[in-house]
Amino acid sequence: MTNTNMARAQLAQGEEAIIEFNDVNKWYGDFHVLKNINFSIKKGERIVVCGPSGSGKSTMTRCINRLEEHQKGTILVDGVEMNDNLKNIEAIRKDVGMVFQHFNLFPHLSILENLTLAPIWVRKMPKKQAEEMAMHYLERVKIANQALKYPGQLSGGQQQRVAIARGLCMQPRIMLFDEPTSALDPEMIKEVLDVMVQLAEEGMTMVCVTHEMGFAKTVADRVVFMDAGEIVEANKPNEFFDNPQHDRTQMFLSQILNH
Amino acid sequence: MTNTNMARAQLAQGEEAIIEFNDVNKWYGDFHVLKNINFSIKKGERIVVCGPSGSGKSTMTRCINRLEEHQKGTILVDGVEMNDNLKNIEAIRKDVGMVFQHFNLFPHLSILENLTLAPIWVRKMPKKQAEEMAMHYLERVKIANQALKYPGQLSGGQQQRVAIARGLCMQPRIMLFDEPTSALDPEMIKEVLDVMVQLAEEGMTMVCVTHEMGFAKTVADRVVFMDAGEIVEANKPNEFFDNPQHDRTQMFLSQILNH
Amino acid sequence: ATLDDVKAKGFIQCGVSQGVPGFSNADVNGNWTGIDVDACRATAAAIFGDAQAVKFTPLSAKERFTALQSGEIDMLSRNTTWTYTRDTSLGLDFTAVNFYDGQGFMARKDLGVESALDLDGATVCTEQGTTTELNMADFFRKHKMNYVPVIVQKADEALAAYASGRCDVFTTDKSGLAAHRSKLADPSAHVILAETISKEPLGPVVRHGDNQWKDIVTWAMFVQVNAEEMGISSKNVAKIKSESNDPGIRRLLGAEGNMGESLGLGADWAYNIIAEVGNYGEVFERNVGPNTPVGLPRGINNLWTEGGVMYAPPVR
Amino acid sequence: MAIEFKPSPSLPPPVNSVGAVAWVRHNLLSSPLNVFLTLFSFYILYLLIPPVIEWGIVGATFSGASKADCTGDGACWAFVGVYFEQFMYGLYPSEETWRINLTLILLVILLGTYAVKTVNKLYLSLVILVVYPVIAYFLFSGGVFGLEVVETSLWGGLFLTTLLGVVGIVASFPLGVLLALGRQSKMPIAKSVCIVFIETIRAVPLITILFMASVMIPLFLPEGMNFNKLLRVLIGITLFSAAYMAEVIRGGLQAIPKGQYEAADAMGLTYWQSMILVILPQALKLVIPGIVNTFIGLFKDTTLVYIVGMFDLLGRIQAATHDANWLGMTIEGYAFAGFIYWAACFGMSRYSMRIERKLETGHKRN
Amino acid sequence: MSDKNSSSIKNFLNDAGNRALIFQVVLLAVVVFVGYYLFTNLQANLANQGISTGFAFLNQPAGFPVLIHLIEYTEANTYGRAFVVALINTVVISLMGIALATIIGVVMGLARLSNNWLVARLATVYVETLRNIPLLLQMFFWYFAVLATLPIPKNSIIFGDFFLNKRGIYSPNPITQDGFGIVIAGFILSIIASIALVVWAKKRQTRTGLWFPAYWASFGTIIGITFLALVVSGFPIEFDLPQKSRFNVTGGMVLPPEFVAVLVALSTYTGAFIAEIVRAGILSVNWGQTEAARSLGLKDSLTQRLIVLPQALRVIIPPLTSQFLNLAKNSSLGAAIAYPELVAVVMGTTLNQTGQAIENIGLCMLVYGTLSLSISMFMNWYNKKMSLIER
Ligand SMILES: Nc1ncnc2c1ncn2[C@@H]1O[C@H](COP(=O)(O)OP(=O)(O)OP(=O)(O)O)[C@@H](O)[C@H]1O
Ligand SMILES: Nc1ncnc2c1ncn2[C@@H]1O[C@H](COP(=O)(O)OP(=O)(O)OP(=O)(O)O)[C@@H](O)[C@H]1O
Ligand SMILES: [Mg+2]
Ligand SMILES: [Mg+2]
Repeated sequence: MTNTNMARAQLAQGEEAIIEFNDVNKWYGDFHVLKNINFSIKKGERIVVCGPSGSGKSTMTRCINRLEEHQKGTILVDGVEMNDNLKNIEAIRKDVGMVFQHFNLFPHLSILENLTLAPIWVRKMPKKQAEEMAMHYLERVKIANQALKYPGQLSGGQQQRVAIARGLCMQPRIMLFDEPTSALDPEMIKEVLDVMVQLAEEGMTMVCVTHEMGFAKTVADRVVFMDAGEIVEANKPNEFFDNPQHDRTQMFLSQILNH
Repeated sequence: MTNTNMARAQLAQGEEAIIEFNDVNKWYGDFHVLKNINFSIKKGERIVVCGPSGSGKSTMTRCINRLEEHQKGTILVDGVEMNDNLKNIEAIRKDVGMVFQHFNLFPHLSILENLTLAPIWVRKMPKKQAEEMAMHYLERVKIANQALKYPGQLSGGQQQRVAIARGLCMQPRIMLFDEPTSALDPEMIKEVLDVMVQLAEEGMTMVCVTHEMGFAKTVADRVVFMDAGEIVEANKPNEFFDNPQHDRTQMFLSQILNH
Repeated sequence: ATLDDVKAKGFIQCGVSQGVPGFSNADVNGNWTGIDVDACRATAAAIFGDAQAVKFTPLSAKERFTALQSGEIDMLSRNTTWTYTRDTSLGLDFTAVNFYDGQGFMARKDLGVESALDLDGATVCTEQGTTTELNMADFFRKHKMNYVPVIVQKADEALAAYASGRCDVFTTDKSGLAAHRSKLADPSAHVILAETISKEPLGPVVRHGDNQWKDIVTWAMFVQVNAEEMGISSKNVAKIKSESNDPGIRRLLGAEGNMGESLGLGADWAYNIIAEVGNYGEVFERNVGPNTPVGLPRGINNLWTEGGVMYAPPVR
Repeated sequence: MAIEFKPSPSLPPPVNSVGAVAWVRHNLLSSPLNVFLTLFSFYILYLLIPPVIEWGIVGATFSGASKADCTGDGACWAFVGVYFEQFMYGLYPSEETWRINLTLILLVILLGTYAVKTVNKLYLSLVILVVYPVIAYFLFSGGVFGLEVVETSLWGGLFLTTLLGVVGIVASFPLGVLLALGRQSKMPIAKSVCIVFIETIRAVPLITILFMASVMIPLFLPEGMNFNKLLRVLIGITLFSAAYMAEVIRGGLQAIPKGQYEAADAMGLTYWQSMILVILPQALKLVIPGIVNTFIGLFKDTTLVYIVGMFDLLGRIQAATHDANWLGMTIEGYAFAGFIYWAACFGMSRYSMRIERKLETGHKRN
Repeated sequence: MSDKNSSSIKNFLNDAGNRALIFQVVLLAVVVFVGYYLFTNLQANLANQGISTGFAFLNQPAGFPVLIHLIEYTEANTYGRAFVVALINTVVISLMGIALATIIGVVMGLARLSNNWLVARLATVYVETLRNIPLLLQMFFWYFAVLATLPIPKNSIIFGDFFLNKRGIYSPNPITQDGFGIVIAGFILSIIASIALVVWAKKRQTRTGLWFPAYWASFGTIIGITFLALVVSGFPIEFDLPQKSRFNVTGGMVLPPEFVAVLVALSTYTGAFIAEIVRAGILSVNWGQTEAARSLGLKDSLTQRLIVLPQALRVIIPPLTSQFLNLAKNSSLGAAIAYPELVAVVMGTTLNQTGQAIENIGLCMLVYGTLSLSISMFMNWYNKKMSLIER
């Protein structure tokens, strides 16, 4: 079974797919970065994406809320096709939260302002209500007491949690995480993963690029392994770790687990 | 026995001292940073200097090739007194190699040029010969294939190895290392320490500020512990680690070994 | 048309120099005086019966023509020499002459120069962008003399350069020379050489193509000269208007008929000019005459009847 | 059995390494070259300072009503005293100058209220940027509330200099932002228009632009259509500094990490929302020193309006030196002008350094 | 990818690409329209008033003198030639100003970093004073201060055949005679020899490691051989010596005070800005680089030359370019003190005589535009070269 066929098989299983990649191809200039991606994600599913550096994990994730454009194939998010249509993009971005590796908090705004910015300006929520909601999520990530500080005054783990809270404040139906823990030290990694595990338990659709295999084992519904712009393998975590189909996957796993 | 006396005792033992500190005192403005340093290093000796942050380790090391001036006492390097005499300083600097924590490679020069700069301009070595020698040392640190790249194109560990090779290219009789591994990740630390161990085995006089206790145990002839600008204790590694004399040393060791 | 614009605005925008005593100069309170200023005031008096209905735009020699061409100002009255090229190719029309001038030289006394023909090899300072620059060049070429030109953007800096010894001589229109000399630290140490090396008829300028406006400016000037010739001045004009029997005078002052109509003005246009600004003699005496700091003799600017060249066509 | 460690007491440094002696030795005489440089510097100071003090202070006359009051041993500051009002306000009628002063006081008060915590900064900024200029305009030019009309041709002196500088900078700011955004944009035509505009303006001297503005613009307009000369010069200056401002701001925009743009996009903010709420506040903060530098440059450059016949501070001073009663006061006049410009620009550059330092900590904190 | 519902206008408007397109088309239309509107008005206005247009005036005799001309020029020459004269004057003062300002800036920038307190302070005073006073005032200062301190021609300061007075610096003017070809040949020869010398020195270093002061030596070679050629050919140069005449010193070559004042004003003013740029550039190089160089035994002068300056240049070049451009543009202020540069000759005298504002100002803008463009192209090339070496 080739990778493409296998991924398509996954698609066939999916009912109620909320994200669908159909034959998606993307180039950076001449460089073919995503090759025939076929993949679908069901509502409420939690996907962990892993793979070597430069394999296209970030690119694929960023295509979902069209931070990157793809050149061939279609991506459907919540039934809406991602194309040049601005209205569609704006609508989808409201529904998709994203947490970046480097947090990308707005340094000139306080934590609270970081959280309420999108609800107020995009969702047109009354300020008061937005702030209440923001405080709610800050409590969820256990840093409500930091609400009035500025990002620069928080530790890395705290910043990352603010970034997650900011994503949640849009009350998105899908959350994308791009290596949310790789900039953190071990202690902070734990803080952040705890929050994510909680979220996962609440049934939100999640796509998470990470190499924290512990996390993958605990919460993922499926683990996707990419290399050289292709999806090499996608499988249930226990299958994936205990019985990898591809030798490429095996090699990768051996490296990562020995570390 | 006060610390000073003890250090002096060491001095008395030394024959063929290549570096001698006699009652060295140094102030930064009003701040008394080195207090009555009495210490001597024999030819071929390998000294590891450790101690809490701000205790004056770097300062002491940098006094040896007069990157810093001291105000009282004398420092003899290879029998030459370090004072305002520019000729002396230049002569000594030719004999003393230094490797900095942050590498301080010259970014506008290729690796090879970084290495040949001093031999050509200071030692007046023919360019060809300088390059041959540089390649020799690059092979020693196992990055001969990177010779034509620029520092910005190398990884941290590679850069640090270039820095060591650069120091060696002056064919110095003494090498000073100021925390040569603290900016590196664990994998790279290993690379660099390996090279240093090799050097040490060749019998070069080495002064190394580091907290890599494994390294100290393996290669050091003596370990010097500093605090608050003084040499608190200086001893053979096994004595030093197993049987520290001072409570200050004990405290420090307990911290560092638990880490 | 300009007249309509001006009437609509309620004032004339008049371009003048940035400060030449006797010609156009603003005092500490911002009141403008001078012969050139009075040319504008006379026009205003003719149109509005109010000599104050003028606004002044101080212009450097460089910008003056462009300012007029572009419509920035309605008339230019800025000791501007009437020359062939200027009249024909700049898109401008000269109107009348309100001052006959000629270019001269000023030199340091201790240089011992007596005639402009002694100036071979001299260094000459002057202002940029004026006919002076060209006349100077012609003069030296004609007499096959060498010279070094130092041409400074503004008259004041040119004078300062002369004063500091950069130049042996300073050249500009003779009327200006006297004024400039008075600015020097020791005026008596400088002489104005006798020669006049050029003809410099100075007068107001208007844009080409608006003949009605040109006529108004021209005749405002002629009225002043005619008035002097007829012995009418600002002091006696009211009396003469009511008492005179001379039909020529009565026509001029609007006591009979309406001479102003063909200019698009009221019958008392000339009366207003004389009453508010005065006749040409008065204007001259008031601004540059022997009793003013500028202290120029009437000389060539006297009426033709008195041996000068001021000769205006008759109003009839 | 362990020995207790007591750090030895810190001793004061040896005398020859601190204090005046050490300072002189280290800072003035540390090497033969330095000894030479020190002596040379003293010589230069000796050449410069005594004559200046002699002329400007010791021998100077500070008060008097006419040139005759000046002794001639040094500067005649009485000249500046007599003409002071003109230098400050130009020909603005002296019974009306209170209007300028009032406007200034109003500005100081408004800016002062920034310090008050309870005031809404946004509204205050709006008042300063929108309401205040309108008030200032009517106060300056009159014609309402029974205020006498004062022609713009009478405006002058330091007042005009400041007006040109302030209006130039405030008006060029939004334009500069737009140009900078345009130059950064992905749309080829918009981008080229911005680039052509910026580069053209930056390539020509201010004089040519002022000349165009002051005398040539009417040539480009239909006959009879024209507007105030001051306004035209202001437009010229604004366009000029907008081009420079745009480049400064572009620098700030480039310094903002890509992640900030992406985070804003990912949240669903529109282009203008993300610019106004996220990117510009950060970018502008970064380039405040550059903006202040542009302002200083502009403030000095306004002297060029004298070439197109407007009487700013320098123009008024020059005009005053034509006064038959005060001939020969050029040096005093220029020295005074130089001092005013120097004080203003130096003040601004120090202020910008302070902001810079303040932002540096702010940057670390954020 | 086409949208399935693209028939509806709303969708069309929501498409990001289309929106951008529409905006740009509108923008272009506005720009074109405004340009066209202004142009037609201009034409109408010029025609209405009978103002001459076109560049025919460039072939007419100018009739005015120009103080400083590096090519032959008399009043009888055309406006076109006057324009070229002024153009050369502008270019010359700009390039010399740039060279001088760079030297002053580098020296002052280093002085600000000097460890001699007094020198550093004086340099600071220099920078803060000159940066903050309008250039026009400084030009007046230099012009009139220079003039005030110099003697009148009668009392010229004389060094041999050199004269110094209010009218300028006079020096002998060399006039070549027959046989000068030998000297030229000697000069060319000497250049070839010195190149060979440099190549040899480099080779020798590679072989033996010894440095040879090749640049000084080639300097000496050039002087020496050229001088030898002069002797051999029997000095085929005659000098037109300056001589005192009734008013002035005549003959010889003269450097007028206008030129000196403009040059000094431009270069000291811009030098103050460059000093700050240089200082910032040097400070931007990590102190660790200096320490590393020192610990390799490099002398401080070598450390500066081989390590610090090459790295500082990266930071220095872009703002330096802006300063060069400013200097070129600021040379237009020379008009105020009688330096006959472009603005003085073209926008001053020529414009006043021909009244053709559009053409003359257009010419000026064209020249400044070209000059600016050339400077920035050169600097960009240099910058690229520097950064290529680095990476
Ligand atoms: N803007 C770009 N232009 C050209 N190539 C790019 C660009 N962005 C990324 N790439 C290339 O695309 C490939 C995939 O990049 P991507 O960031 O998706 O990798 P990744 O799987 O997320 O890797 P990592 O684990 O290192 O983050 C890489 O080879 C990268 O070099
Ligand atoms: N230039 C300086 N001026 C003033 N104080 C200084 C200066 N450099 C270092 N110090 C102070 O001198 C003390 C000793 O510094 P040093 O760098 O030698 O410490 P260290 O033992 O190397 O510490 P670390 O392990 O953190 O590198 C510190 O307290 C430091 O703050
Ligand atoms: Mg990635
Ligand atoms: Mg240290």
